[in-house]
Amino acid sequence: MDLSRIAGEVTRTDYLHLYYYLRLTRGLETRITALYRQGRIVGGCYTSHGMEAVSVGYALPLESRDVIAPYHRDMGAFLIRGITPGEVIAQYLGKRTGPTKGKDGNVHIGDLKRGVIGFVSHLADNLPVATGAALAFQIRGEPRVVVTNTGDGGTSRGDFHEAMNLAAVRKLPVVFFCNNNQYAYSTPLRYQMAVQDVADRAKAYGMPAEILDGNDVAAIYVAARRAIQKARAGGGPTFLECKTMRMHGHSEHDPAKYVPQALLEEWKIKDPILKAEAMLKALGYADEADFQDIDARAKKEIEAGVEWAEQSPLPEGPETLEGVFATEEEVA
Amino acid sequence: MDLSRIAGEVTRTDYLHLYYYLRLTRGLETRITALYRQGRIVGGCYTSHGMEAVSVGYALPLESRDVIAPYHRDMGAFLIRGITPGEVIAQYLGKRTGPTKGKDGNVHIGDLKRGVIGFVSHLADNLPVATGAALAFQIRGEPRVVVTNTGDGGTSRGDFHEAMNLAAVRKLPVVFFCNNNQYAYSTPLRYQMAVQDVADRAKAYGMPAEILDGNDVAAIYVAARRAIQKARAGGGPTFLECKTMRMHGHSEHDPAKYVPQALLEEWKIKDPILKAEAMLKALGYADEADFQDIDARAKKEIEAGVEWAEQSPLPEGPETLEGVFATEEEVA
Amino acid sequence: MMTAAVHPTLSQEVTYLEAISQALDEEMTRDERVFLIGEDIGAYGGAFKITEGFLEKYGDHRVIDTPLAESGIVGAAIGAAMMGLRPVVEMQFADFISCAFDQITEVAAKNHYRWNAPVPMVIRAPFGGGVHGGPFHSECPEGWFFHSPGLKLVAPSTPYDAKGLLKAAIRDPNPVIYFEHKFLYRRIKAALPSEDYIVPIGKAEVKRPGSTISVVTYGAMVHIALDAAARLQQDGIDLEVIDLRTLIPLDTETIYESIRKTSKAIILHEDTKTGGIGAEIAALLVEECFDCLDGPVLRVAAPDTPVPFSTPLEEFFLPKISDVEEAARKLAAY
Amino acid sequence: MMTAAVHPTLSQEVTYLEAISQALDEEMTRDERVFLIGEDIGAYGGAFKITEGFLEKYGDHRVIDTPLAESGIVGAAIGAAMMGLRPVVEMQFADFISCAFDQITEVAAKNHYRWNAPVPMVIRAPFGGGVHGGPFHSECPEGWFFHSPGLKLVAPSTPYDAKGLLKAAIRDPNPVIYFEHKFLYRRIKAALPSEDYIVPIGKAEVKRPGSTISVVTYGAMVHIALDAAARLQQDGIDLEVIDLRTLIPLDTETIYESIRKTSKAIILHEDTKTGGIGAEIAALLVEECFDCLDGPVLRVAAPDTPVPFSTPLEEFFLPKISDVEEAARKLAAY
Ligand SMILES: Cc1ncc(C[n+]2csc(CCOP(=O)(O)OP(=O)(O)O)c2C)c(N)n1
Ligand SMILES: Cc1ncc(C[n+]2csc(CCOP(=O)(O)OP(=O)(O)O)c2C)c(N)n1
Ligand SMILES: [Mg+2]
Ligand SMILES: [Mg+2]
Repeated sequence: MDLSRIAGEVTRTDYLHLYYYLRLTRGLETRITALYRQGRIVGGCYTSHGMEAVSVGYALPLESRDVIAPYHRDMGAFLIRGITPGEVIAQYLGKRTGPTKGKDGNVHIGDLKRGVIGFVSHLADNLPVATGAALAFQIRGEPRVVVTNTGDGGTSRGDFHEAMNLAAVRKLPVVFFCNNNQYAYSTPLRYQMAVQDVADRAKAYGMPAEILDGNDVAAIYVAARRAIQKARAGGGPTFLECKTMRMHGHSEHDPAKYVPQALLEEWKIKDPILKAEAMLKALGYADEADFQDIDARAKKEIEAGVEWAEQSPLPEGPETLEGVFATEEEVA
Repeated sequence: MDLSRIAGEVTRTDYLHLYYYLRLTRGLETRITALYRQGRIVGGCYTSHGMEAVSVGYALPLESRDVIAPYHRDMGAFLIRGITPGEVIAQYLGKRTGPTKGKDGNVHIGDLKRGVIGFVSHLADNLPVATGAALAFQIRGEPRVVVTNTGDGGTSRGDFHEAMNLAAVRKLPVVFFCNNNQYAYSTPLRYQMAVQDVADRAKAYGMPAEILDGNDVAAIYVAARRAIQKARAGGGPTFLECKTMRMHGHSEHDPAKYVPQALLEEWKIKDPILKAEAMLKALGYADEADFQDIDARAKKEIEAGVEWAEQSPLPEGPETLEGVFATEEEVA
Repeated sequence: MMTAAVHPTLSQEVTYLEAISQALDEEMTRDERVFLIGEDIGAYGGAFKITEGFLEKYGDHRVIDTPLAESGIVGAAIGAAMMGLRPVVEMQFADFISCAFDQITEVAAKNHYRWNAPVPMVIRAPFGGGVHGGPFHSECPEGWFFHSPGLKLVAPSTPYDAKGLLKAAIRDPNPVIYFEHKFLYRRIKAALPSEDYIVPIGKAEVKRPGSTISVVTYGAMVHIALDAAARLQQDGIDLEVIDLRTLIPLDTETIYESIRKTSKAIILHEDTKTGGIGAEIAALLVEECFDCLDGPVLRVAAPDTPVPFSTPLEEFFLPKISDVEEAARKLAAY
Repeated sequence: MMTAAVHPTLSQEVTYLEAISQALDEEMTRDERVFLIGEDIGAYGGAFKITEGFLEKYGDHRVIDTPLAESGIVGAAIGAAMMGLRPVVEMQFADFISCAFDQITEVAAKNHYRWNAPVPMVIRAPFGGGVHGGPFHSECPEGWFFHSPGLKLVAPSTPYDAKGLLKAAIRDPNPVIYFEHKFLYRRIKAALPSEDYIVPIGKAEVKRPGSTISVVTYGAMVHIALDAAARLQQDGIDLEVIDLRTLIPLDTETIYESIRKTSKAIILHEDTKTGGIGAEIAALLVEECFDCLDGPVLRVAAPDTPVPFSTPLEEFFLPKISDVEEAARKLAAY
């Protein structure tokens, strides 16, 4: 997006918010990766390195009663919805203070109170669920919106199709994001689909689609805001493809040798944080000192979180047996 | 398709073949419906009344080693593949002489020797299976093709999506037909999808698509032949939407009151048999007397089949236990 | 063959199918969070006409005709349930539930355990054979879900239970699969209470007290067991017939109590034998009531095959009165 | 904890994981109908690197990297199998098999019964816990398929069986789900015969003869049982450990023979308890061997919950040596 359009569309406050969450996300995931390398993380480790703009961009325009159904590279969205860095680390460490109390791990964070639908590993499974949340809003006539996200790979699953179709047929208030980071684990896009743009998939549903620079947080923010507003106003769903690049392995154990080095180099300079900084400077919204301040603030929050999480208790064995069923009180 | 194009593309012999199978299909299904009304059929009864051109048109261009994965309104294709009217009736009556020996019924006809993949009720389930058969041909470098068919409703299922995508990505030798008869059971197309043409769905896969007059058997035949040739030559899959109308209920027990009478009237005059007759006459390929001859021949075959099927034995109870597993010999 | 148990009542007789419609209707009136979603349930009223007239009465925001996509439908119901609604999904036939298996077992069943999100929804699954449906319109899929922690399963055998259990299921804070037996739809009738009632989830019922052998069963087979009991009575074999009604959570107390009395058990189900619910009940009995067992626990169930189509095959496949009789005589003589 | 049974051999030691690779490699060389299909199995060699180097060796017509779509993959394998090929599907994790459930149970399992079409295919399903995988990377889905007539199920516990059973599965004319336990991949080693061999489907193995109690188990739990046996020996409790190896068709003869000898049985599995395979075995024992049972049949299995993520929870969840010991002591004292 060019400078003048951004200036008109994104206020300084909003852009600084976006920037803050980019840094917080980057910082937190870097910290998690470090913990992982130290062997202190339980299980695997999935990050959004280089793709932070996508979920930061889509989550910020949401209102508090809106809902997200994120996928596994949406750390920014968690943070914006109010999941704290400490909770995220606690989740990664299997602590009882994590949002899932140790029952589930890493990015499988869900919390209805904060409007976060918990991620299911089975990719695309949460897309029909997202349409269902939107259906509830439509049935009750509430001006609430759901935003969901999927990887490029996830769009190959049948549940993607069934969700997109239902959303389009019933004009549901849901916005479908796609983080097209060009790979699904080791599988490059050309083995995943025979179209150039994932956005082409929306044509099968008569759903409007847009292709965005997935590393331009302001562009994503603006497009998300527009699509959310449209959905809120009863205008139906939108599909937004964010073209970006997965800069780390599929998970942190994966050296991703199958990704050409040149591709990584090419995308390294398109880094969303660098891009945001250049923009912020060009707009006169902020300078280096601000960036350092913000980063310091983010780091402090992260370190406090790490400390809190590490001191948090683990669950105890018998808690395994709790919570298979919900109680009357919970749904009263 | 206009007259001069047809004359160039469809020989008299071929057209008479097509016509013969239209009549045979119509005659057979009319007979089955009559048996159903007499309470002599076991279970439900699904017909292709008014849509016979689709499966007759797609099946005739196939070679003997090609394979079809039909759906539940493809009686014409069964007949062209060599399933006899007697076998079809036997299948409907649950006789041991039916292709499934009474294990399954009505249109769940399958026979690997005649290149017919048995229909599975779960709609669209056989689309991935069709791509797999095509994959086998591709792997072995055999010049064989698979043709499969689905209803408009079936295209909403995830398996449709997964099959279309795999076929397109690997350029498999498979042709996807869609019998768009405007309804899925009681559900009109507009509740099924937010696009006007089912063919739009192919865009999600980068798959070429065509829209055909589903009641013009010659047009279907020509388009099928072309798509099959293309697939055989390694040119990949095609999606062919046939616009037609379901002239009976979903199954014979369904009065289909949800279909506007005017729509039925409109399509009644587009009947594929009437259309073929008009064309055959206009082309100078045949006259009324020929039609009557052909119909008489079809009727005779059908009556012989009914007789044979009725005299055929039912399976015996303990046969229930046979055939859960295949033996070594069967796959040697 | 079928005679429904008589319950104290004021209303006129309704079929099992009408009882289901009534439950839906009353719950939709009682609680505006309840809505219906499925294929052909609107203008058409559903393949079995259970929701006939509902679209007119409740409008297309509460009676939602969907595209043909079971996974998408169940997923949508899950999402709506988490947002506070009470979806009731109709599978056109229980057989097609396999298309939604992933959503049911991985999402609906595990959401509360994993992240405390209640999923109060009901999936109505018209199941069972005896209707010439063949392999794909006769299945008993309950065995799969019986082995999926997080789900509740119910399977009524009478109009009374059909209504009361469906209401209980709709009011339950968890995902419940409601197995309604197609064979019973129009074959049994009963007069029902005119006031609101539920049949609590988790409670079996002794349908017929007896002293010789306990027959533990559910669904259409309850009637087979009762018929077998009637036949055996003259020979002094006095069957106690337990209708489970709820499959998960299982009312083990009622089962154990019966076996403590009779010391002998037959488990009867229409579902295939290996790995069926009967296996679990037999295992529980030998685990928990070993000392009071006075003979093997016998299972009468369908053989391990798909449901065949042709009449003689389907008759052979389905458990019959004579199968129960035979097992009972064998066990009585033990 | 893990020591593999030693088999007569000439080759150097290989892990369970390498044994699987070897089986695939040898079968692909032996029979050109065999091909591999799945996600990330080509250039990447699969999530667990089992097919590393296969793409280079066999080419992209026999090592097929697919889009992310389990139902489509299994469906394609079914189609290819019916056309005479021998597909081996890799599920990236067994957990994702739920996405292909419909294709497996409705199409693959029923095709031969319904219309005589053999579906000779293998689905490799890396299953089981103990790897900090949480609810969606630790599942034991075998219970569902155990109740789906038309499928064969195998679950090797050693490198020897891993190789031999995979070869047998590939050569079998039916759909076979091959449950390979992720926890064992790199934790156990054994030297294998250098010549071609198979482990026949349908044959259990007595892994340790004993006289006090029979422990019937499979997969990673075989090692737990053996370790428990070692511990109990000093107390005079002599466990006989039976490794089922094949779950369907079940080798009931070997099980019954053992119980006829010991009169007491424990069934041990990592899968959740209710409706698990242990239920069927217990039911069979009480049905077929009632007279030789000298105590209840006990089941040691995971509780009826999803697999929890956090270490203390997962440890609590998984059946342990001490659980087997406890059950054995209880039963021995019976
Ligand atoms: C149904 C399913 N199949 C397989 C997997 C294993 N898996 C986890 S992530 C992944 C790749 C995802 O690619 P994409 O959707 O593009 O998301 P990305 O990780 O690239 O952001 C795979 C195959 C899964 N989680 N779910
Ligand atoms: C997965 C699945 N869900 C539901 C059904 C029940 N059903 C049978 S046919 C049908 C409508 C099919 O419509 P369409 O695909 O358009 O085919 P048509 O019958 O119109 O030719 C439905 C819903 C089914 N067979 N399979
Ligand atoms: Mg990706
Ligand atoms: Mg249709």
